[in-house]
Amino acid sequence: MNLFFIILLILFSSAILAFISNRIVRGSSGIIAFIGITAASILFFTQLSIGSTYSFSLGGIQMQFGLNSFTYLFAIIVLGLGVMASLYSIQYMKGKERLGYFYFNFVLTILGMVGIIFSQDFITFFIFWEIMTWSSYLIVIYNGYSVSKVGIKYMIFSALGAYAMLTAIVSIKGIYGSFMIKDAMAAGAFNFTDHLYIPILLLIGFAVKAALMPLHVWAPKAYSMSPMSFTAVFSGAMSKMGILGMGLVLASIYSHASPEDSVNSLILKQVLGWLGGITAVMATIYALIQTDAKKLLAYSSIAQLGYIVVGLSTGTQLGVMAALFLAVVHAIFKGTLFMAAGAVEKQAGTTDMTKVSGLIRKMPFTFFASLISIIALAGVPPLGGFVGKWMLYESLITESDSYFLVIVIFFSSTAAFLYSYRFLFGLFLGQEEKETEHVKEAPLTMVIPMTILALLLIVTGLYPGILFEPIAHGMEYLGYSNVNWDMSVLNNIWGEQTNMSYIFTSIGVVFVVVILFISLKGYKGTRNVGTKEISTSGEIPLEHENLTYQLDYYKPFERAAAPLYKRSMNKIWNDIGNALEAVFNFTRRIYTGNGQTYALFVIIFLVILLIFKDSLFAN
Amino acid sequence: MTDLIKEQKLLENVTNPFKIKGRVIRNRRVEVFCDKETVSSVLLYAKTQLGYIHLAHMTCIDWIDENKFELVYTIWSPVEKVHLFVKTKIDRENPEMENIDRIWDQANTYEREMREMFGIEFPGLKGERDFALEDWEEIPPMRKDFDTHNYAQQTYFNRPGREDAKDVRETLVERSGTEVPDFAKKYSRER
Amino acid sequence: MINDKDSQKIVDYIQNFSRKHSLFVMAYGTGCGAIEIPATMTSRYDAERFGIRGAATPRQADVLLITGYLATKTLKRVIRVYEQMQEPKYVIGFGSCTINGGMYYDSYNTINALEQYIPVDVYINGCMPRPESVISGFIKLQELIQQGKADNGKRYRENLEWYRTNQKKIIKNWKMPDYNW
Amino acid sequence: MIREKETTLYLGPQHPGITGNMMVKLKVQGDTVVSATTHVGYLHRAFEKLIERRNWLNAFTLLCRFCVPEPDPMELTYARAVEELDNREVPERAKYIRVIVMELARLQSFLLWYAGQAGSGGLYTMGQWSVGDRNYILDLFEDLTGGRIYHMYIWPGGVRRDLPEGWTDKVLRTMDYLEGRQKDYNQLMFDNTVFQKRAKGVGIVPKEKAVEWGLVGPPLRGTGIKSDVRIDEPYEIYDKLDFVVPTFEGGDVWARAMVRQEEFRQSISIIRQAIEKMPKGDYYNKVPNPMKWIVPKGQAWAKTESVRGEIGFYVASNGTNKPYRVHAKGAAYSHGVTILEKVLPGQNIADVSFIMNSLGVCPPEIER
Amino acid sequence: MEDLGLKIFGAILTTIMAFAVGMTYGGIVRKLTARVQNRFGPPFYQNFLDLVKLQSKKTNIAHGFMGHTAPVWIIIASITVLMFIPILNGNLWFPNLNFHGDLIFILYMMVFGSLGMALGAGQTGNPNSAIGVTRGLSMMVGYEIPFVLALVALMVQYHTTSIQDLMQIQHESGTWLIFSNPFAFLAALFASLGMFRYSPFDIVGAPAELASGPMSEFGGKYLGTMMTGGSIFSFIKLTLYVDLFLGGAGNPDHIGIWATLAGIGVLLIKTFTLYMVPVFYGWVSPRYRTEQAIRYFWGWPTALGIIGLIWAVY
Repeated sequence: MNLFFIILLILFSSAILAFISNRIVRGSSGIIAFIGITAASILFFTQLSIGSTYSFSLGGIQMQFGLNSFTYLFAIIVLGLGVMASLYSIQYMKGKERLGYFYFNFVLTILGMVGIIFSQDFITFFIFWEIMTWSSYLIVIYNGYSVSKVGIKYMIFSALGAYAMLTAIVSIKGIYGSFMIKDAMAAGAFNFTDHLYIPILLLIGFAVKAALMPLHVWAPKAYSMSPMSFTAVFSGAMSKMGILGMGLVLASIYSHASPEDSVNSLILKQVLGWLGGITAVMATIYALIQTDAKKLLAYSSIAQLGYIVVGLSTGTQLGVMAALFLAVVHAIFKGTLFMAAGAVEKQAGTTDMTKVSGLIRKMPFTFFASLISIIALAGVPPLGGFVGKWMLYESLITESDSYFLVIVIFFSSTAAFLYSYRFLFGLFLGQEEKETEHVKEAPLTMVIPMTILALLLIVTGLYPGILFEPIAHGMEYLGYSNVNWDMSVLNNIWGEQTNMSYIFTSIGVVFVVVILFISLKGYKGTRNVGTKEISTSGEIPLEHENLTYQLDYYKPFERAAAPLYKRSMNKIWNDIGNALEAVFNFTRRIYTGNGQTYALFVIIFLVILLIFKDSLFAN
Repeated sequence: MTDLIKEQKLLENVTNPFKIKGRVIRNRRVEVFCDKETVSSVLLYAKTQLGYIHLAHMTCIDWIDENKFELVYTIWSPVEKVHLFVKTKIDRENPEMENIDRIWDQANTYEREMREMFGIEFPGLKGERDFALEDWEEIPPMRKDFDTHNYAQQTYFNRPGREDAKDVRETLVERSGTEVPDFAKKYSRER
Repeated sequence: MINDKDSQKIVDYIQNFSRKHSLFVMAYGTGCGAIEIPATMTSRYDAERFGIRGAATPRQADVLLITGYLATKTLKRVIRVYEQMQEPKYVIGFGSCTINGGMYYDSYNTINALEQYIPVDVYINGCMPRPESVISGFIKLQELIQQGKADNGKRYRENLEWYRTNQKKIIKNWKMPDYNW
Repeated sequence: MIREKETTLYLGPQHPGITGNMMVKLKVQGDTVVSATTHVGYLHRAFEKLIERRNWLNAFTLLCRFCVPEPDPMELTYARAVEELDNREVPERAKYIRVIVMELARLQSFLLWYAGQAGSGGLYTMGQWSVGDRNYILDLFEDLTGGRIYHMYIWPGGVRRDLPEGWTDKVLRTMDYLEGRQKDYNQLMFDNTVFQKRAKGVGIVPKEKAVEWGLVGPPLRGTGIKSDVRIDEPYEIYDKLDFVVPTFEGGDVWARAMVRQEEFRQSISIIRQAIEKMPKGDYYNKVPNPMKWIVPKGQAWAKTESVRGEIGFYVASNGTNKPYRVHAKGAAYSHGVTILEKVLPGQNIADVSFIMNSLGVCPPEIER
Repeated sequence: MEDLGLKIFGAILTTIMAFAVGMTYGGIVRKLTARVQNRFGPPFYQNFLDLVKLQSKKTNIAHGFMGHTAPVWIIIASITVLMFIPILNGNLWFPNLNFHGDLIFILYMMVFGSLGMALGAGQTGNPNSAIGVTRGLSMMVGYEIPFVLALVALMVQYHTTSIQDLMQIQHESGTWLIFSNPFAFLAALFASLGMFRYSPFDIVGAPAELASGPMSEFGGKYLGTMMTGGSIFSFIKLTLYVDLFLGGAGNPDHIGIWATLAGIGVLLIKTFTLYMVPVFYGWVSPRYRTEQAIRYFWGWPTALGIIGLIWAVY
């Protein structure tokens, strides 16, 4: 049997096992899921080589599994994060209900993503896409179907994306006569010049998963309402599937762009770039008014994906490289942050930043992981986040014509400091209150994945070349020729360089010298005190008075940027959503109303399309 | 002398409806004496009907010989430009007075201070019990029977040579063993 | 070659020199003497030329200026502020009220002798002391600092129990964190 | 007790932003004040109680410490209350001297207010200039009375001593100087767009509620209501002098600042007029033996206009050589507690100290 | 290895010079401020005395790990940025690492210190600190916009992101960038008002409501170390502006002790002149509220920046 099938089978069987085993031994399904995913990953990384393919046919349709250097990059994200998240999940989900249900879908989501990575043709791609979608949908509604309408929003947008994608796929088959992705790429199926609607429909399908404005509405709640161990994968890896798709489409347009296409690609560049830019800005300014840490991170995810889309939309070598680098780094730090938020939720009971504060002494490792990730998120040197940001800016300034996009991105990334600090302050800094006195550091299996990921961020900062290598290969697969990369030197097209090892060295030397100085100087006279010992103008605060600044944290900024807050995409979509809900309520009389039937419906639709494809798309 | 027409008119306006006594002290000064119970209605009447909308001042005098507290409400009309004093006397034992902070918000401050300084209770008064003092355990300090000098002597450390209000110069000079200089004699209070 | 003792002397000299020329005064107008502080700090008298300037929080302050009488309610806050200051810290009693109660000697709410509650380095007498005398008080303090005689944090720490007894005699509701140096 | 959601900010007692030694406990949401509570008592030295132990004249040493930035109106008010009880006439010259002293006190207090208002808004140069210039007025006081801050100059029956030789010329010269300086102040502060942006529309006291809430003095005139003890109930010789009581509409910090700026000019003009019109003659209607001076039984209420508004003294005598009860009411008593608590909610934290300075909150006046 | 030795020597030399210049400038500003305010003022070396005193405090209070390391972050940010900024054009005495970093790096690295400071202030648990930090971060979003617009304009105009190259361009063409793109310079100048945090943009640590803002709980050695970092930072900002707009200092054609001294002299004159702009503005203006300050920066400084960018592109 082929290795591809073995990996998928391992995942599938562990999903089933996880489902069953919870009935037998309570809480064992987490371990089984972890073992299954780890086994699959080990097999993947040790046995599978880039370039291997396996063709088979099903019902007369040619299908192919394979691994190319572009998808390999995403496999790193999915499997790496999958292993970490499932390890983290064991303790995180301990004591919760319906573990079998959760882990079944958890592993299936991983399976779906791995399947997407393996797919070399649109049929399998779409099937696995749907597996991923509906299994993740089932986890989103894990906390209850009707909680905040989160499920229905996710479902509507996923369905929208799926239908768009399906139409495009069928059209491609109809026009170019092949389901193979490679064939479509080679034939220029994604080009705007020939059939404008195909790439647009595909992009809509992928943009839903990447939560691009204006299709992002489902994301904040879906990210924040699912269990955190899943959100780490959801936001870290699954949104990258959208990027994978977009990368395939866009990169192949750019890399095969002939001079005549330039007008189209310019439009695409501008439209998509600005969409990404606006996504980044809007999501950022919404992130900084959130009071729930999980929601803050959710909005932040959307904003970060905005940067990635901007990077992809430039189509230049540096830009795409920046986007892919950011995609990987974002998976790492956002995975860590969601895990950290989960750890706080597990230990302190809530992630509401108006209720929790001062956890730094109680959860030092979680804080450390969050700190590192936040530094990376904010793009502050010397961590991986900075490398990505650097390349993004350099590509926009040096190679693109949209200079004002730089400003928009920069605005969003400066405003990102605000919510980054808010996250750290809200959970870990501030007063240590009585309510959180009992809080202890998260269990070891939760701390280890966070710490490993945080350390990875430092490594990617010092040696971004570790990631540049697979990225360069992936880009070469997409059609870029001779992608340059260096182990720790960042190059732009004008020839300027930024040397990460020099930065690291100077920071390191200064750090050691100064910390020694400040710690040893007057060591005896230095007293470490608690947060209650502060100068409150000479007064002694009463028991019930709150000394942590928590509510309306960035009110002055909100007031200054009031016009930006006025227009909310949510309202427009809510109107549409309300109308759609009415329709769905009607259709629910026909269907039973749960996700499986939805998936069934999609598959039936697919089959119908396939059957009538000749009559539909005959030319 | 100036004629006191508007003052007389005011006096009539206040005394007639409530059947209370009063007098014109001088120009711009009119006082009325009323019962503990009628105070608030007199004040409310003066405020709403006569335009005495400004509560200038409220005070309490401890007439320990009569065993009474005298409460004085001073109100002012920005139009008439006349002060009206509404005076009442209440018992010194378990003193209680009607709370008028629904008529004037700022009366709240005066009443809180009186509660603390004289021990007069105002039922339904908002605000913390501590106004100026903190953790006061003695009898309310502004009462005449509280001896502040004695209390201060017992509670605080006194530097020698400062036992009372007497002139310290002579004591100091005595201590240093020299003659009292002329300037010290000249200004000394106890010649 | 200079030996350790000599080098220690030089270090001490430099430290004391900079300490005396950089006095951050706690911005706490405890009593009515606070009215002469603006005059002392501003253009005619200009205390900043001696390195005297205001500090907003006790963590950054060197000098606690008790400007006049201390009500018992303020005394509690003053103690809190004083304990939050970092050593070396100095206290200047400003005005007659800090020395013997001044004209409030018989008041039930003001303390009479400041040094019974917190250690005092320099007294400035008068009511109110003129800005000139305030500055001369500061110069006296500077002299003491240069001689290494002014460090009341140590005195306070060593005699904490005595001070505490005196303080608790007045402050009935003692709800403050302990001074754990 | 359940922990509050709003953050508690302690503005005082040890705080650079507070106007003296008091505390305003702010509950803030974001940087907006939700509620404010004034806590006083940090300066309570019970001087009303202590006066009951002093004789009628000894009380003056305590009285002038009633509100430190401006001691003279206290002396005058008390002296007038005692004069009313004792039916004591004041010589004409003494009345002129009293007016000059009062207006000088007003000027120096305005200069201090300039510093406070500008300093709480972050304009430190202004404070350095005006407090420096204030010393010139204090010098005049020193020449006149021997004290910089506390004078004990105004006594029942007149003033303590006559004007020194050449003092009036000095006063006039100082007035010329201050008039010139005021142009600088206006350029630095009132013409400054940043200051205007900060001050306009901040800390509004509604006009219809102003009198009822107990607003007096310049803040009241800042709401557009013409009210001043000097014209409502003219004392000393104010009815013989020609001056304008300025009013401004708006009730915000800006209006109050403009009122004060105009009053500064008026005070200079009053002093000039008083010096010009001052008659020669006696300056003191001597009280018998100060130590044994008995004031007849009775109660009296006297009020004057200080820089923060009306100051009233209620004096009761039981016919002995000591006052039976002296109760003082300063403008800050209502400004600092009731009105502050009403005005602050909804304001920005950055404006709290700004508003307090503008309302003229003076803690020793509240708790005495 | 000789090269490394020279580099370390140069790094130490640069740091000491930046520190000394920053501190002295602070002292001179205090003195000048005093003169404007009709005062005599402290001696120009007052800041050094303050620093020594703060460092020789006998007791110190730390509020946990972040509070302890906050000054370290600031020093790291300041010295690292200093290493990547050319002090003198092509001078051997100041051989920094400026060929290994560029403007984007410096832009981001300058935030490093603020972030550390913010975290340290956050851990103290003092509400004043937290409010000060939110004000500071909010204002940063304000002034970064015109600043970045100006920098992007320069980068686009001259097709380089390296400060060294920009300096070289100015040196070779003989025209300062202030003349070739005045709008960008103006935008950056307005941004610098916010960066130096003098009035009217000093709301971060407004004493009238926040005591000392983020620094409320730092005293002794912590405050002293922060002061050191702060003065290095003020030198960095000034040097950056001078390098970008005022032609930098030093002449790569002339190398030697006298040329170096002359270069330093030119640098001091230029930086001091530039420093006087926010200081002058600060003397005569009250402070803006946070949202007013942000709107100020988004008003016509940003418009100027946009004009500058359009100027650069077309």
